[in-house]
Amino acid sequence: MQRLTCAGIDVGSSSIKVAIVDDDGASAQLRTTVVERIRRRDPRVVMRATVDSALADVQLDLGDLAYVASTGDGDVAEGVRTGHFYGMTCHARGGLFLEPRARAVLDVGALWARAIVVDDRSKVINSRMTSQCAAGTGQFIENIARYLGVRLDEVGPLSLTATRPEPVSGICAVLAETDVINMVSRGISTAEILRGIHESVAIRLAKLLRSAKATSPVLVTGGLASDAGLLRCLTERLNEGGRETELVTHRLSIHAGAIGAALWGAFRRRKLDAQRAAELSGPRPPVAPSP
Amino acid sequence: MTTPVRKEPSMETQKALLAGYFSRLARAKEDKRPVVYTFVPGNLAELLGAFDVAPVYPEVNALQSAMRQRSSDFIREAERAGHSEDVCSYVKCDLGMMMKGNVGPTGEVIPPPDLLLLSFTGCFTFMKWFELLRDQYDCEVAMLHIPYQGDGEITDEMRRYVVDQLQREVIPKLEKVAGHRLDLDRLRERLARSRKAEDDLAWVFRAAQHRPSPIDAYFGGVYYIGPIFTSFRGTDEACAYYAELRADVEARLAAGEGPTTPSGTLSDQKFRLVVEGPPNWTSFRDFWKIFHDEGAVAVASTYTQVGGTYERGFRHDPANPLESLADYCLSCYTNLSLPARSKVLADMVKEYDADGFVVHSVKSCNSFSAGQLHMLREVEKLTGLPGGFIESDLVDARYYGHSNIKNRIESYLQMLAARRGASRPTEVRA
Amino acid sequence: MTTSAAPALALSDDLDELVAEIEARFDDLTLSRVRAWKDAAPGRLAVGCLPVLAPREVLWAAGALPVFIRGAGDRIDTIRGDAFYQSYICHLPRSTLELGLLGHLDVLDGMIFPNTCDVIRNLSGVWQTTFPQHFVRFVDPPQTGERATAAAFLRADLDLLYRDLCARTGRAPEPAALAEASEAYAEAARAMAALAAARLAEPWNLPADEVYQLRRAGDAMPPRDFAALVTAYVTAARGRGRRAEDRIRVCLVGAFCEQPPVALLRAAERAGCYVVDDDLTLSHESSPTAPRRDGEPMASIVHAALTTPRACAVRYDEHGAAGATLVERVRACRADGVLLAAPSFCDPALLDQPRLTGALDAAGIPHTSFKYSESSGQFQSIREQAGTFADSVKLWGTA
Amino acid sequence: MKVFLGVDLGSTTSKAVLVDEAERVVGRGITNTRSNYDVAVEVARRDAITDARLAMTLGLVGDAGAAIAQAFWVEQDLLRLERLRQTCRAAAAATPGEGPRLAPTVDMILARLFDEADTLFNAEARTRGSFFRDIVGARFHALAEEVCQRGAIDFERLLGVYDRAILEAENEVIDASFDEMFAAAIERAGVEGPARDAALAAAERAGGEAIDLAGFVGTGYGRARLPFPRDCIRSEILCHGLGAFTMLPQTRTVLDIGGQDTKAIQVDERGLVTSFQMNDRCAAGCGRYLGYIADELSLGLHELGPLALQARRPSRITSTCTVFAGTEIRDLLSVGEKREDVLSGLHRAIITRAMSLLARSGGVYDELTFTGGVARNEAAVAALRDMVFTHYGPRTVNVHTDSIYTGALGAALFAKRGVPAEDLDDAKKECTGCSA
Ligand SMILES: Nc1ncnc2c1ncn2[C@@H]1O[C@H](COP(=O)(O)OP(=O)(O)O)[C@@H](O)[C@H]1O
Ligand SMILES: Nc1ncnc2c1ncn2[C@@H]1O[C@H](COP(=O)(O)OP(=O)(O)O)[C@@H](O)[C@H]1O
Ligand code: SF4
Ligand code: SF4
Ligand code: SF4
Repeated sequence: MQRLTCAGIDVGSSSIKVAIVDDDGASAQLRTTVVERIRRRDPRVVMRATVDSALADVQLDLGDLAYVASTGDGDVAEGVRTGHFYGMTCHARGGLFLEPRARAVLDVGALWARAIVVDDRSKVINSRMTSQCAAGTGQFIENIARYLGVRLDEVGPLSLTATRPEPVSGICAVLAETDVINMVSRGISTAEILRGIHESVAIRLAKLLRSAKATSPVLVTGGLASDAGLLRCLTERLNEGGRETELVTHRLSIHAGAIGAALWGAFRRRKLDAQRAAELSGPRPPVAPSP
Repeated sequence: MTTPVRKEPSMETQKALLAGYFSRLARAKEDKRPVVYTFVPGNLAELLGAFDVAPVYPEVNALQSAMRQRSSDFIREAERAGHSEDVCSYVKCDLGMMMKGNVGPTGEVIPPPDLLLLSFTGCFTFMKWFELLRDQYDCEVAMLHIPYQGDGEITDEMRRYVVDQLQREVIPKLEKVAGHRLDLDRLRERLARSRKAEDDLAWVFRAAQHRPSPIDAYFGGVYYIGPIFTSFRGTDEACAYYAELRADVEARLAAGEGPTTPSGTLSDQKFRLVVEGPPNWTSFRDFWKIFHDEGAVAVASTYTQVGGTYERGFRHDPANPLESLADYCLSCYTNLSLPARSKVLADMVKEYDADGFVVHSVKSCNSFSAGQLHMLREVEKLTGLPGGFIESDLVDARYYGHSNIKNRIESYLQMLAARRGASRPTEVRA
Repeated sequence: MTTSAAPALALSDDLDELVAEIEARFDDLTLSRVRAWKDAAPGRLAVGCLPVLAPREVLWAAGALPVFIRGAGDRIDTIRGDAFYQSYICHLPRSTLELGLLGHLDVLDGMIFPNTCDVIRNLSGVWQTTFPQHFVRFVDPPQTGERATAAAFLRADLDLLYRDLCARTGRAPEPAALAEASEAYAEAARAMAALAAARLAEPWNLPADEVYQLRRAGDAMPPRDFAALVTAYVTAARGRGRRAEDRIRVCLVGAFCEQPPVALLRAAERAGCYVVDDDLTLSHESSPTAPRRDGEPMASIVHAALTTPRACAVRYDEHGAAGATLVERVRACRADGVLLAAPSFCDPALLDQPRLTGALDAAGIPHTSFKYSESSGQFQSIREQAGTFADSVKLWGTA
Repeated sequence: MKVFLGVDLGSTTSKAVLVDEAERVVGRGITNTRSNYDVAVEVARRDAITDARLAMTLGLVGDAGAAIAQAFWVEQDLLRLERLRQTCRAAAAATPGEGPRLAPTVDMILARLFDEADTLFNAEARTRGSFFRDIVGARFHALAEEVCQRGAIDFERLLGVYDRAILEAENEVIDASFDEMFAAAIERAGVEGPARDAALAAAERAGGEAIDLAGFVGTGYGRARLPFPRDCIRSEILCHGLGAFTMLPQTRTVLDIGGQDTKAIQVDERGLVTSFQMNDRCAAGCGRYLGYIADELSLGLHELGPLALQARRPSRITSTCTVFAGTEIRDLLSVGEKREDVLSGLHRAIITRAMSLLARSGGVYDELTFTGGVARNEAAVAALRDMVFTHYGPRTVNVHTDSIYTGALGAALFAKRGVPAEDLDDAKKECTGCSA
């Protein structure tokens, strides 16, 4: 089948991810991935810059792409995108692309966490999303890291060195800060505090997975997939009481959404082309998906 | 303030009764006794007794599981099966227990039902609960609709309606599973025994009018009501237990002693409280201790009225067996309208000369909780006393926040003390 | 008799004007139109009815306009109403009280509380003490199905209600008025059936938010006026000539005592769904031809109440058929899937969900479920969920 | 002078109030509770005593008093700034790899801060309720930004140094002699000649009178952790009720919005609490919410209110969660909503929650007194006035200039009225944090 080059743009609440793939219908190849934090800038501008930087990587122009699919807060990608797919659809697809054995995807981003149960065709079977409370997601960990003066990429490794986690009672992502500051003054090490925070987030995530009836193995995607400390706590939580759940992650986990979007873009492109071909002989098919 | 914990004869008896109940239940199939699941409020113990069927009370299983710290597992199991975090934890605890093999609180298996007797008294969730159970067990269901006293009274129509349902729906279905006809005389005998035990229980509750109160009508009260709210009503065992209980209380009263609590005898009673709402079962002792540590004793409670308003004067009447059962169902506390419930509370505050009242609101139970904040204000108006408000849950440990409840209770009692101090200037400090 | 007069409602046949009229009625939280109706003739009463089963024919026959109260959605800030309820109780009673405390329900002469659940049951007591000027009545329609005992009980209750209301409006409690009221509601129900059929055929012309607001407009309208409005809308909307989009067809199911905000319906449709069937405004959904029994109108009304046409979470599922009924409905409206929505903290609706999803699973019907509150202003997660659901049905087909 | 101490250990600020035997307020102290509770209490307590002594002294000074008072507090802050210089140096040195590059920059910034001391720590900052940390932090931030734009120093790194250093610098009780500081203050204020002599003499006379701490009571969010005996702890509800009632005797309803909790309290005509409701464990609707938003918008806390008051069409903020609200405002701003409109919406959102709590506690009676840190925010006060009027009709809404001290005042009054002397002796033996 013809090879299509497609891009996926995942507009998150803290960062924008762009992936470009080559897809020949039977298999796909990742050409490049780029991530850029928004940091209080205009997301549209960041989006455009991220797309341009990805295109520069592969030396292509926007016009060379067969389909540009947005996901997440897709409105930001208006003017660039061809169509839109929803977050969980994309994380499922991207997740399975990265780890074909996965039967559930846990996407933990800055504000939301989603547990997505998938089948081997990356179809979403069931899903659960956190509600209106940030006490179990990236922003929470980020805040705490800021108070502790720890860089994000140090958070995971530090937490892994902790021996006695310090329980965090204030579950609120904002108020936990007071607890944390108080712990600092009581001389508790940064590592132990972080471990305590990870424990409390892991409890919430484990609950989310349970309520979605997630099956093993679980692939973690989104920004927090690179937080080894959290992953360890979550693994322990999930395997409490002898339940065997394998938790896996991937170097490119944060890009799962963008990769998934790009892959679905290719799929849709083929479908539309087929319809267009049929159009010559048959009646008009329905219009493109409306995001 | 306290002396070491002492065990009284009635406590042992109560424990033995309960243990005996669960082991008899486990043998029900061998003994060829049909098993009937039903609920505590509006339970027809005498009628079931007259048929010699084995009753199962899912709420009792739930609370017993909670006191043994097993409810969290069960609730998690039910949530895993798709039940929402938001709904009544009694239901989830029971369903979870069923999913895990229906092993009861004593470790014995609870047999499946031959009949679900849905006496739909004072709680809408009961109905949903039995819909779920029926899907699982596929057995006969008898539905007894007890009209709510929404407009504040029991009308003749209501009573007639309930009696009609007993005659046309409940009794025929019981006859079918039991394989024999109802013996009205046996029912009457049982009702007469109920009445005797009810007299003793009501006396015990009324003893709290003394100072110091010889009983705790909330935390202690839930033990007292155990037998009479369940399968023992109408039995000789229950009569014996209540006579013994009364003797114990008489002895404490004579000695000027307060109630026995897990943290010792509470004779130095600084606050006399009336309590509205069910207790928390997962941290029952810790919960009790908060009150105990502040020298607070419950002199009356509404929870001890959910399975019969004996302290308020209701008695079974052997002369009119079916009408009496109907009145019993219609008059249970949670079947009362909100203004009527407020009045019960206010009356209790006055009759027991309480210093204040505390509303314990549980997340699970809409029947109790929806409107409790309004009741709080109403009772404040009726009594001129401020009320305290605390929240947790029945059997879901996640919703019991010890320090939060402690903080609120302490603040509330300090507030009572400050008010008292203001009228008696020398005692500013509680 | 005033109630049987031909509709006085002047209706445009222009869709935009009709929609504006519908929205204005939906937004009429102060019930100004009810007041106008009452003022138009002496002796008229208006009585608020909480969900779900209110004896509307009985009210109407007595000369009282039933006004369905379903909370205030996200249209007012709930401030004092919140004082009555803990965080773990659904939102509906709060905003209902808020409406009362703001004086928006002053035009009502009374309130009827049907036994819907413990929250509404207890709300009746709150109402009695908070609004002593209202005539407050609790009605407890038996959940036991149609038994002679149940019918006799309900009959006695409704007879009493009818007599009491007539005493207030000064009418004679005639059976003929009951028959006429039943006929008026049957007419409204026929119009509703036509509305449902039209939406089933062309959901792109009858968007969920409009259809919903139309039905809510009917919450405070005389039945024949409502029928006329529905009929006018259906005709106008069908002529809209929109093109069908690539969306999936869904049934929106829940208890729907507390209503989702309109924005939620929009979010769901924008996320790639057409809502072809829903049970949002349950009380309007009685069958178009109420079964008559031996020509005696009150007996018919009682019979209809005990054999409710539509299964819902707040009615006892006597035959254990809730799941099967839902599956049939989904098939009948050729829906691709089901969105199960329930108000947060609603015991009846939430306890039903596992039973319903079990049946859908067994029938191979895709579904997704979420909770909402009438006042929620954030639809991110609902959009995500409905969108993902639509995506997966689109990409993978129905099974 | 016999005095009674009330300490309110709040989640964000610790307040101390001293009253004399006539129940007059003679001293106030406040600090932020960012770090160590014990230190916070100790700092607040010392500040209150210093304040009392200063007031006593200045009462004898005459005209030059105001200038000396201002200079006095600047002197006090300078001591802490010196500590900060040391901790900053240490923190810079400890930064892996970058130490040598960071140290000169940090030194340079601190030197600038010393230069600006008189304007930084002026009276206005104090009355606005800004703390050392906030004042210095904001300025450090600004200076760091300046420096980083020019050079190759990493902004985040530089701030990291400050964040670590301030924690330590704040966590120390700085011991300074009143007399020395007073002398320095006279110097700084430029008071000379006879005025100078009079001031010195006053200090000597005032110094002669001992400040005798005759009782104390602690309260507040962190009261369980106060190093006080149980008898000397009162629920913050009671203290806020009594404090508000004492400041404004017509008070019947108290709304307190602090950093981590909101309380609605009803008091009777004797100042006794009749009912209360509390909200905690969630930052939505509390002072911390505003703090978070201020951070998000890179504004100072005190700038929020005035800005919000300029709004014409308040935005509708739907997020209940603080963190989500943070993103929501970013979204709203990015679609072109005005900053003041968004802020106004946020303030309304907070007050809406408070209104629910008030309703739950029994309503709003005349008069309503608004206390706690958020009462310093003009926009919050305006929103409250507005909503109280809408829902309850005309009601007087009070905000006392000392409202942040309400809880501590209540506690001091309880100390004065409640704890008999013999108990206090016992208490003193157990109590380490508070022996005067
Ligand atoms: N190395 C890391 N270690 C820990 N957390 C990280 C790391 N990198 C990113 N994160 C977290 O991931 C979140 C962003 O994840 P992402 O999936 O991009 O979210 P969104 O899509 O909502 O923007 C940030 O909140 C950040 O806290
Ligand atoms: N100058 C100010 N302007 C506006 N808001 C302020 C000011 N000072 C403090 N606040 C607000 O007050 C809150 C702290 O209130 P406070 O009553 O001291 O809390 P607590 O008693 O919990 O420590 C802060 O979170 C902040 O939002
Ligand atoms: S607890 Fe904290 S994180 Fe959760 S909703 Fe409240 S403010 Fe947000
Ligand atoms: S809602 Fe209340 S009465 Fe009903 S089952 Fe649950 S706990 Fe029992
Ligand atoms: S939404 Fe549910 S819980 Fe609330 S009143 Fe309606 S049926 Fe009852």
